[in-house]
Amino acid sequence: MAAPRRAVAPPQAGDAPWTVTHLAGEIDGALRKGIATAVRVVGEVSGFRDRTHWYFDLKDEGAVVNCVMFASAARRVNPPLRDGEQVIVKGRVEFYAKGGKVSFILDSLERVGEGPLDRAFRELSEALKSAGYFEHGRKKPLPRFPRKIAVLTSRSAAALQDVINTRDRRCPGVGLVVIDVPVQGQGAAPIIARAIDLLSKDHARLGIDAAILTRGGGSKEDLWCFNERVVADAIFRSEIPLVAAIGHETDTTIAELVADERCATPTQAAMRLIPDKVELVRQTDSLLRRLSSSFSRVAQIAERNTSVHAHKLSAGALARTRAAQRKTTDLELRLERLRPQAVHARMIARLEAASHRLQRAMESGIDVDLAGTGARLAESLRGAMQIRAARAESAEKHLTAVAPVRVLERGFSITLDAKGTLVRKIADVRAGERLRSRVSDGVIESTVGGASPVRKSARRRDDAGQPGLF
Amino acid sequence: MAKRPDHSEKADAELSFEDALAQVESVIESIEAGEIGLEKSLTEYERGVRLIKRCREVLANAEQRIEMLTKDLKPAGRNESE
Amino acid sequence: MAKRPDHSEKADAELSFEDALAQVESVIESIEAGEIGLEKSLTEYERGVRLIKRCREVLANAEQRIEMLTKDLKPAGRNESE
Amino acid sequence: MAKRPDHSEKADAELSFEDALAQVESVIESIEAGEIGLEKSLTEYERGVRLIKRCREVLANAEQRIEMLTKDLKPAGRNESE
Amino acid sequence: MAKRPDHSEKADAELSFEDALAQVESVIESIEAGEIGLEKSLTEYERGVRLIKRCREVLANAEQRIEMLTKDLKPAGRNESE
Amino acid sequence: MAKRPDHSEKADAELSFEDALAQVESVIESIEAGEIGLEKSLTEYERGVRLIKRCREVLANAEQRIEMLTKDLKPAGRNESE
Amino acid sequence: MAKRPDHSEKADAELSFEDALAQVESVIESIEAGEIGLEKSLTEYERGVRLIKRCREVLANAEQRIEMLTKDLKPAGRNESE
Repeated sequence: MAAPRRAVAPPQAGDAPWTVTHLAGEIDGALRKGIATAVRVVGEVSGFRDRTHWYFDLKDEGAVVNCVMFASAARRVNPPLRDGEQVIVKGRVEFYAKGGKVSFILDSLERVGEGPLDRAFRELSEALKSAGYFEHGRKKPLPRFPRKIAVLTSRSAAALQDVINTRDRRCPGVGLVVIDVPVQGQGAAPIIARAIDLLSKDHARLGIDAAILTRGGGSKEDLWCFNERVVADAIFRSEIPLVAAIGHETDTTIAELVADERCATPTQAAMRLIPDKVELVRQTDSLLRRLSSSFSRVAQIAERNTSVHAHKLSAGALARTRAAQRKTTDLELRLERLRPQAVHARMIARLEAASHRLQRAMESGIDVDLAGTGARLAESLRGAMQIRAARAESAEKHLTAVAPVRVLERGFSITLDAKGTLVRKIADVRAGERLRSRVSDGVIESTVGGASPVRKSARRRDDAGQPGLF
Repeated sequence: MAKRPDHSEKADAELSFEDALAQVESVIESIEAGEIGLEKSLTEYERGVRLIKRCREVLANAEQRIEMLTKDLKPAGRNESE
Repeated sequence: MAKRPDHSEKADAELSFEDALAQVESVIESIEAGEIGLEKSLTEYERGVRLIKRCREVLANAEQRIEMLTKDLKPAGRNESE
Repeated sequence: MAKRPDHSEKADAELSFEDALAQVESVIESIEAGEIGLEKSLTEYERGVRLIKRCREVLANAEQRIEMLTKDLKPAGRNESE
Repeated sequence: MAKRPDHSEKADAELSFEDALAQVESVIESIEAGEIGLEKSLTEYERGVRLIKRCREVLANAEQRIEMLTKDLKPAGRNESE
Repeated sequence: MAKRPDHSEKADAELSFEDALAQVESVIESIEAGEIGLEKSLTEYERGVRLIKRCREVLANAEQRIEMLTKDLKPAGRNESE
Repeated sequence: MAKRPDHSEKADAELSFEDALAQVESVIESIEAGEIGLEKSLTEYERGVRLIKRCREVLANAEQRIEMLTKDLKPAGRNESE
């Protein structure tokens, strides 16, 4: 089968080398021609990986073959493969050029030793799977702290004791409600299903928050009631979260697949549902601490705010009065500075000036030239006197001048003594006295030599008139 | 404010442990947010304390109750006084 | 001016802590702005003091209440001395 | 002129602090303007002094009151020694 | 003429400082004009002197009063030694 | 003629200062006019002298009075030593 | 004729200065007219001389009186030495 290819190839071997792709094509062709299209191979599953498509190795004591089962084929297999399973696979061999590997592509797969129960299991599980019973999306979350947990099991089962022990250890406060159901044998499944239905209906009334469906290990036949459709349907319908732990860890039942959570053992199921009290107390304590610290922070802030406000308030009030005080003092100083002005220096000046002027006015008022007036008065009189004296003098002169002249022309003279007194008698003169005698044309001055009386007749004549003397 | 049981107090008493804890958590958050006043914070604090007490009570409940229910779920034990 | 409770005094006594503090703030502002007379600013100051005292009271009461509540809580937590 | 309380004296005694200060200011201005007579300026000066004294009184009272009220603020705050 | 208080003397005693000063000035003018007799001048002078004395008195009183009032201002102001 | 007080002498004693001075003037004029006799002139002169003496007296009194009054003006002004 | 005091001589002694002087004039005129006899003219002349003497006397007396009166003017005026 390989020879003809080799016959074709050598002539060109010397000049043009094959590409890798070409070689891969050659290998693939050789494989397709050399191995039948559908072979059945038995072996043990190893290194199983579910990557939508399934990848695993099929091995026996002497060899390992790489296997791929595409999703379309893998979907028909239920339950999924597990390492170590003996399987008989049907398929074809291919060379996977990109990976440089030979792969066995599986069309179908059957488990070695699958009896009627296995087939029934596989068929029901395939049906339920396609009905969506196993989907995670529909599974109910488990309560974090269930008040009561229903335990569906046989009251005499060791599994029940495990659950009770776990509850007592973790949180005694969580109540357990045991629902005694048969866990094996003909007719157990409907009872279990009915119990689940009733629980689902009444759990709220009963205060039950979750349920555990459990039993210990046993034969495939013993566990069979948990693979029946009624139970699966009841679990699927149930409104109460349900944890299933049936048989040993390696056993898988339909009930477990439909349940909201699957656990390996009753103890694990109990642990899964019953919180650890110590942990919860710690959590509660920490919440309490957070609570009080959060509040005391609020109170502290409030206190600080109050203090700050109190401080600001008193400071503000103080500043306000200080400002008022400053303003008052300013005004007070201004008012005080006004003080000299208040007595009005201008008024004082005016008053003093008035006082001086008044004095001066009065002084000049009495400054009358009385002396001048007196002098003028005296002068006026002196003038009047002078005029009069002059007039008297001139009158005298005139009088003297008109002394009786014609008499003198007739030879008489008038003799006057030194005093100017007319000499009439000898007694009027004394010897030695100087006389002045007026004659017609002038005055003769003479000295009295002597005087003697005349005769009686002469004296009589004298009496009759002076001329008689001359 | 403190002693008179009000609507929320009653309601709080019926909260599940989980819900109670969640309420405490939200109480803490509302206090920490600082958007409620001091008085309201105090009330909230009080409520938080009450809730925590309730939780503690639940936790402290040491009664290891195990009830039996018959298959048709008629209570078998007369001790389920709930 | 001081001892006779007036309308605002009553109203003030019913203010929440935060509102009271906010009132103090506005009192401070009005005093600092200096647009109210000295007499009025005194009255305002007085009111501010009253409000602050009220705040303090509220705080003291809160503290007392907390202490009381916390005392209630302790015994339960004594064995969880982590 | 001085001892007999007249209308304006009474009215002055009821002036607010600020109005009193304003009056002092106008008194100062009227005296400074020098257009009022000696007697009138004396009366005005006297009034100014009286008003200032009144202001001082008001201030002193205010200060005392503030001090008292401020004391009131302190004691409650003894534990807030931040 | 001098000692007997006449009508105008009484009236003069009630004149304001400014009016008194104005009267003094008119007295001066009438004396300076010289149209009144010596006796009348003297009477006027006497009146002028009396008026000036009155003015002086008023001033002295004013000063004294101001000093007193200013003293009144001081003691209260002793604590504002800014 | 000179020593005997006649009617005009009495009347003269009641003349005002200014009228007396005017009389003196007319005396001077009448004397200067020279139309009255010597004896009359003398009498007039005598009258003039008497009038002047009276004026002197009046002036002296006035001066004395002024001095007194002026003294009155000074002392009160001792502190206004501007 | 000369020594005996006659009626006219006595009357002459009482003449005023002006009348005496007027009499002297008339004496002179009568003498000048020459219509009276020597004796008569001598008598007239004599009378004229007497009258003149009287005039002189009157003048002297007047002067003396004036001097006295003028002295009266001076002493009081000693302080008006302008």
